[in-house]
Amino acid sequence: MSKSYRRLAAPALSLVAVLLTLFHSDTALAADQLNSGDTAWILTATALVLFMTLPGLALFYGGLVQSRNVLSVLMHCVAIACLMSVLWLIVGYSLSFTDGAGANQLIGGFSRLFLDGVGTDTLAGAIPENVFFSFQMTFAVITPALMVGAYVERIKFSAVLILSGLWLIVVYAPVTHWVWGGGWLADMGVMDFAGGLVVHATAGISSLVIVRALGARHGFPNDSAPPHNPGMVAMGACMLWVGWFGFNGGSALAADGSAGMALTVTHIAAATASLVWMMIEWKKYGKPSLVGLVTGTIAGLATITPASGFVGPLGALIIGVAAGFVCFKMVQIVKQAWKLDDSLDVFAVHGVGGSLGTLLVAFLCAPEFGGLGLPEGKTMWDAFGVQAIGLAATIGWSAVATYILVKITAGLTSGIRVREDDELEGLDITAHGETAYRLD
Amino acid sequence: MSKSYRRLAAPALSLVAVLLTLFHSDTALAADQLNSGDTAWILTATALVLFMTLPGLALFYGGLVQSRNVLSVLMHCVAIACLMSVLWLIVGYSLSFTDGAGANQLIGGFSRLFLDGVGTDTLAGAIPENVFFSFQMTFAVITPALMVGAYVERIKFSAVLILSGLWLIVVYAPVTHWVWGGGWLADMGVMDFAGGLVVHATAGISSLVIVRALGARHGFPNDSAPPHNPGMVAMGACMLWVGWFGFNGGSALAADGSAGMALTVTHIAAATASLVWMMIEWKKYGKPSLVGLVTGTIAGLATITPASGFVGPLGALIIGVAAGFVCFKMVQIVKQAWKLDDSLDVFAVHGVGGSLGTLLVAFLCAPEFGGLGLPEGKTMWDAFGVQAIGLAATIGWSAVATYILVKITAGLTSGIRVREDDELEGLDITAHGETAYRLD
Amino acid sequence: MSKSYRRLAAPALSLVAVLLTLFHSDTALAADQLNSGDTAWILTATALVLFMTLPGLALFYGGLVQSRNVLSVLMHCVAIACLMSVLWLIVGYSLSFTDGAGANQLIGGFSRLFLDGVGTDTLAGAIPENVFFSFQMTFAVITPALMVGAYVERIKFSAVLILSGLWLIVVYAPVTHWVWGGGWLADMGVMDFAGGLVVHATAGISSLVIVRALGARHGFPNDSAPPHNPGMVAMGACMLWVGWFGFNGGSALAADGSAGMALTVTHIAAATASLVWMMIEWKKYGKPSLVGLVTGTIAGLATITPASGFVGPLGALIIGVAAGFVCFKMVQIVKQAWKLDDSLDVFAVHGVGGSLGTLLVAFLCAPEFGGLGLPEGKTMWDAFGVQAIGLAATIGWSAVATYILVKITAGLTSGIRVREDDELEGLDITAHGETAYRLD
Amino acid sequence: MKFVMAVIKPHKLDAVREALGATGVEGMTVSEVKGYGRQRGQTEIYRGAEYQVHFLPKVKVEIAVADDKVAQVVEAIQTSANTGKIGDGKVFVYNMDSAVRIRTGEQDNDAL
Amino acid sequence: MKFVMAVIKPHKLDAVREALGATGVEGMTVSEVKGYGRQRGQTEIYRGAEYQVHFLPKVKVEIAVADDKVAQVVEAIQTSANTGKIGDGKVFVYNMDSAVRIRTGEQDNDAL
Amino acid sequence: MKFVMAVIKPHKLDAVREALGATGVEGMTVSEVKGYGRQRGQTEIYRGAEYQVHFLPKVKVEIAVADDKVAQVVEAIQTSANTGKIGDGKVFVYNMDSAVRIRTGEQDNDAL
Ligand SMILES: Nc1ncnc2c1ncn2[C@@H]1O[C@H](COP(=O)(O)OP(=O)(O)O)[C@@H](O)[C@H]1O
Ligand SMILES: Nc1ncnc2c1ncn2[C@@H]1O[C@H](COP(=O)(O)OP(=O)(O)O)[C@@H](O)[C@H]1O
Ligand SMILES: Nc1ncnc2c1ncn2[C@@H]1O[C@H](COP(=O)(O)OP(=O)(O)O)[C@@H](O)[C@H]1O
Repeated sequence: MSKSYRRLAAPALSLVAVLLTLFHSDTALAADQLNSGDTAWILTATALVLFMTLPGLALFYGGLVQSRNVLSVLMHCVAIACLMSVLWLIVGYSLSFTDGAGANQLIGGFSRLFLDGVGTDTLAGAIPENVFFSFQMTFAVITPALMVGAYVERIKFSAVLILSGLWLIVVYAPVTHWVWGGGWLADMGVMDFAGGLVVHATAGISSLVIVRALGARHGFPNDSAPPHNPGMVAMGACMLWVGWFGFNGGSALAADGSAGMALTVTHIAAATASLVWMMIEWKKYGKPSLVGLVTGTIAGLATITPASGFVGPLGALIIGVAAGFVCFKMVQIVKQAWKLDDSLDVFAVHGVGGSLGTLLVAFLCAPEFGGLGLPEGKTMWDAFGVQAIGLAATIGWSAVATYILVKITAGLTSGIRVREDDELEGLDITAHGETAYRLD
Repeated sequence: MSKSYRRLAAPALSLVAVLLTLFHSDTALAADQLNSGDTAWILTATALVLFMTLPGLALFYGGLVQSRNVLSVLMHCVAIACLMSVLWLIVGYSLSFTDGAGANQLIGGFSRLFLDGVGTDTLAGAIPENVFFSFQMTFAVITPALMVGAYVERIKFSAVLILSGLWLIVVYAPVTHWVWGGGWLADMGVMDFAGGLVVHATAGISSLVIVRALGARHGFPNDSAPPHNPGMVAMGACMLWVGWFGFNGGSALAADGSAGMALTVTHIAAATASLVWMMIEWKKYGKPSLVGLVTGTIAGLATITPASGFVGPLGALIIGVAAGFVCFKMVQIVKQAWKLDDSLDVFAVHGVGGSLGTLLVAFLCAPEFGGLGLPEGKTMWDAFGVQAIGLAATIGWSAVATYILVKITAGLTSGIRVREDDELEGLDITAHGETAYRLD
Repeated sequence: MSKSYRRLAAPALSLVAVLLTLFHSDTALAADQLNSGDTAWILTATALVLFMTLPGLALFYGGLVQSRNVLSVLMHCVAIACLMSVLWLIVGYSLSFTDGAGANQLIGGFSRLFLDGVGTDTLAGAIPENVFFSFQMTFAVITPALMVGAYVERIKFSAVLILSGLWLIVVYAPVTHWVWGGGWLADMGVMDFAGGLVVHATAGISSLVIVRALGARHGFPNDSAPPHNPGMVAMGACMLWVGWFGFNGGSALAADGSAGMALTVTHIAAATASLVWMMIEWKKYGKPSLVGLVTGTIAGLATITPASGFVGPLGALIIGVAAGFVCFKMVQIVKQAWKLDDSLDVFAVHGVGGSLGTLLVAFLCAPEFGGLGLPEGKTMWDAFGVQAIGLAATIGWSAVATYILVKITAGLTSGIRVREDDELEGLDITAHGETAYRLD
Repeated sequence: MKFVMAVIKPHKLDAVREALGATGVEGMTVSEVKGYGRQRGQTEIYRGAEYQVHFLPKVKVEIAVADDKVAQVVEAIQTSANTGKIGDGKVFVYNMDSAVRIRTGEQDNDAL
Repeated sequence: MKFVMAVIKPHKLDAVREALGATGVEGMTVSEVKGYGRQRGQTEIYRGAEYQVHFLPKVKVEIAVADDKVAQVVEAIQTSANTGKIGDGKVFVYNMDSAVRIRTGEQDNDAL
Repeated sequence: MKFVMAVIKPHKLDAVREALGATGVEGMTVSEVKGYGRQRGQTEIYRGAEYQVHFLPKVKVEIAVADDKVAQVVEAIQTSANTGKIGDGKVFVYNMDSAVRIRTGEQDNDAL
């Protein structure tokens, strides 16, 4: 492991660092020796998180749109996965996780472009750095892919690629650096175990900005079409759930009780939020729906994400309940009060969920709520202050930067929206020349 | 790890204990130290077993019903997964795996309600207790979900939830305690590596009881509708197969040759039973079907489950052949002779398979059959006696308790069956307000 | 671990041996002690590779055919998986990986029939031999399954079973022994990390031979039907991608930086080739398609396979670009110039990809290209020579042997092709008596 | 010859087929359709948004019959498809000029 | 009574339904069909192979109407389904002998 | 004008389309249907239970033609869809009152 990286490691992986020192003292980290068990788990977690996007998220989103756009949604997700991976190798990882020297509070440096200097024996803590790189890459893949849900059924494919690519570098990499890469939020001790800020808040708020610029789908809100394939939605949600074990459990960067607790609380929050969403629908509409149930699942998962390494089972139950109620409400507010066609509710589920969890963790990590405890000398309100600052900064930067990136993209693609004809005929055939179902 | 738990551990995890002492002496268990490799594997196995239910089993069952009920089946599986998880946290785990003091032969105690007292550094053997908890939770999720196959296409959703919840506590938790949690069957040395009794026999026999109370679907048996989507069935079966590596392989609670052998025999039994089922169909009906092939897979998997840590490859071949023949026959007997609409053959495949494996392991674990051997001084017939007692007790308790629980559920839901109109129109729209396929 | 096996291990697992000594010296291999972390990863990798076939490949292929043949394709894949597993246990593993005594340059021996002599404590390096057996079994499953893509929509099911079974023993086992089992190519130091020769070249060239004997589908090439379900294709491709982490990453047989690098370069090559394929289509046809994008993915994955343990990220980018261009071109040549109905492009994607990677690795493994280096004293051109010999031998043997096996199979099944009527009506109903979609 | 076209509830198809069989009808052609009528469509709610689904699933049955059988056929359909609830469907009858059996070339009544 | 059958572009269905509603039509039956006409089918390219897809997705609307309403109905369809682009579809009108409402047994115009 | 409706075997659609093209027919509308006739349905066996599937997949082709072309069109279908095996299907012909091309408003024979 290069010296610059090691120097960075302690503050950089803030959450990890905290955890490691607090709960992880039983594994030999100090010596910077490879732990094959930890490595095995993070290799697995990498596969699990990739599985979340491919095909989990793709199916989850694909089932929610109309049948004439399902392939375009899958295409968005897969193409984003490919492009983000390559960009992550070229520059994203380096900007996120290396020392940015003078600018280090804000952004990393260029020492790891193309994974330069990383051999098979370069370590990042107790795991190979290439494993850490790949694990983080899967996060960089899913975050822009989450935003697909905001702009489906009407955006140009070229705009998807350009906007996502720019966004990775201008929004995702800096925020990652702030929180996990040794930047200013890490220095303040912000808690974000697996990406409430880095992943869900950035994607959620950016989605709203994109939707405002893009406009609503034809027929919104009165004549929108219902999901074309709720079973596909549920299948995707199940895969997201399973993959999330790697997302949150893997963020411990070790195969130990900390990973186990992250996995446990993740599961409990997901289960609880699902049940809450189901009960709300049952009470309010008379029938609990499958799409509602699994939307609750995703809300629970997004909300527990920042908190997953800090809270206990009781905290997970509370977060699950909060996620169910708050996200359910927000879905309606965005569509009905704000009249924004955030088509698959990226903001209401991911943005709001991730933000909620980011704030709640300040309290729920306290032992009083069964949490794993705050660093010595810190009160809940101290922690809450830091979390709020982190959230405000993340939202602010994501919104402003995305606004500008959308303008740039619109310039490059002569407008990010497809022609109305093409929208009506469907993007599958007009943008990709394909037909989804020939079942006869 | 709390003292009470540790005291319990040896007899409790009977199979594990046996195995560990017999075959596992090379890893440092005695010292109760975290093994990160073992932990990595059980974290992974937890994800794999969750994947079996979500979406594996859901798709397997969903494809077998009519298109107007497919969402209701997915809904059953997902909602059960959520509810069982929460109940497992609240009370199920504690009842199953803690010391029940005076009642310990029959049921565990309350010391682990809400995972009380389990921190990130609490161990269960060489893995964190929270990992053990989560791994076992995925078993508690899939077992009631298996029973979905018995009552699809005609049951009230509220009845599904209530019945499953009660069943977890009244049937699953006690039997788990008897066999794996230090209860009377563990004391007798019953062999059930991964749940032939605990999972498959309980679910299988309970299914029959539910079916008798619920009645057959409209049109059964002459006008039943064929599976609406055999490809979905096969996809689900494949996921079950892959996930079963975690189910059986994970039940070794270690990443070692015992896990490896469990995985190997699991795979061989599944492959063999599939081929047998295929050949029977080919011979009997002239055509081997995909649904038949993968039903054979599941039969093989269920049958090897109790035996997977005790037999060798030869035993797996024998079990595979037996599973194929016996379960095939039972499918016909249940439907044609008994005229019971156990709609997706839960009893014939899981109940019979799990029971068969439970009995066969008494012989096949002997070195003569390539097995890993019985404890010293025990003969095959000794072992068989214990297995038979275990099976009888499991069946007896499951049947009686389920009978009563169905009555209670019927009382609470004013009858567990939907109105005939709703059955004919389909549960997707009538119970959940959704339509599965809008492909045009 | 038995002595004969250990003697074999060094030359046998040539690539592994090389890697282990070069990069893996930090884990205690010498002592032949179980490493639970490595074991955890290979157990996981085994599940991942099985997942590639079941259901990954099955869905990938199933979506590409017409709806009246989709079940037959799933049936082929599942039944092959079952049959190969049993044959692997009986004889395939032994022929591939044991010492063949006098014939050892060409083929292994019989000492491991039915896994004879392998207990739970028998090791293969740092992992249990049963884990190594199972991991390799999943390779033996997917390789004949790859060939399904060549003969879909017109072959007899009985011919599929017989041909695949014979092929495993006559083609796959020997080539595996040559390359990974201590045979003559291993002795020459051929580089094939995860199966460019063993898996992709053998399957690719054999596919062409089968297609020539079988003939084209009715209507080829002018009236072929487009893929019936591109979304299913993409879902399968995503699963293949995720599973490939186990395929290539697991081939390190350890959870370390070598596995991490294999996973990393695998991912980068896949992403790059996908983007290249997409851009070619976009330029050439005006629209980038989902089926094209994910075909690029598979091309990238197949091409990096032999190289994955030897090259660095830069090499992966180069391989990705080469895979995209070359495989795209070959798809057209096979169909348009050679007029061969290799229906799902097994040769052009797997055969050509695997061969390309096998040759490129000779150069790209050099440190100049960011690779991990050649053994001391070897030049790129030395290496290239060996790779070329390995490729020629593999192609030659696969072609000749498959040619003969097809003849034998045709004799046994009175012709391997179904009646034209049955082809037109579709194999789902005529061969398996099933209907794929009843969605109303 | 007449051509009878009926729109019925999907789960009544089996009953109609059997009733027609009883009248001696040996052939029919069936398709999935969506119906709009007095029976209002359903409202589906996904994630809090209401979707008005105007069309309901129905099945269309088409039967070519000899003139003398029309009354009987219509009667059979009407009886067997009846549930007494709104949305039961309609039976329409047209005149048909000619019919051919593709396999044999038989014409008109012989072709049915 | 007449029977009107129209083949239209799928995304025009809502417009047609509303236009028909305005003329007082209370029922119709709709199905997915594939159309072949002057509007040539599309070419789809998969893995470099071109597939000529001859048929395009269309929607068929069937409406039984009383004689005096036919002109109005045809007019409504023609106006609402019109995009001015090739492939807009056709309206066909036939004579219908009789109609029955299955639920009530009402006949002919009463049954529509 | 006449309206020709044919029920054929699915894999004969391409042949019929080409044969019709040769007669100068420029448009048609096609849909998936399920047929019941002398060709008995198939039995599918799942897990040992037999399912009697009464209906077989067929394709319905609808063509509006000018009167003078009817014979030719029927002939073309009958020849091209013929396999000589049971289940080949039927051709039905009705009278049509009028036709309109939605795009242009052209009427009757001009609309076909
Ligand atoms: N005028 C019509 N033309 C064609 N089809 C009609 C017409 N009116 C009704 N239908 C069909 O009949 C079905 C049932 O009609 P509806 O008015 O809902 O109930 P009912 O059959 O009880 O009168 C509709 O869904 C539609 O498919
Ligand atoms: N002669 C015909 N008989 C039946 N349907 C027809 C006929 N001609 C056209 N159609 C239907 O009308 C649709 C539109 O016709 P087309 O010639 O493509 O364009 P336009 O409607 O602008 O004339 C076709 O796709 C087909 O479904
Ligand atoms: N009286 C009928 N009315 C409508 N469709 C019919 C009728 N008789 C047959 N058909 C259609 O024609 C198809 C073929 O008829 P069938 O009796 O099976 O064989 P064949 O065409 O050789 O006489 C049937 O599947 C059905 O779709």
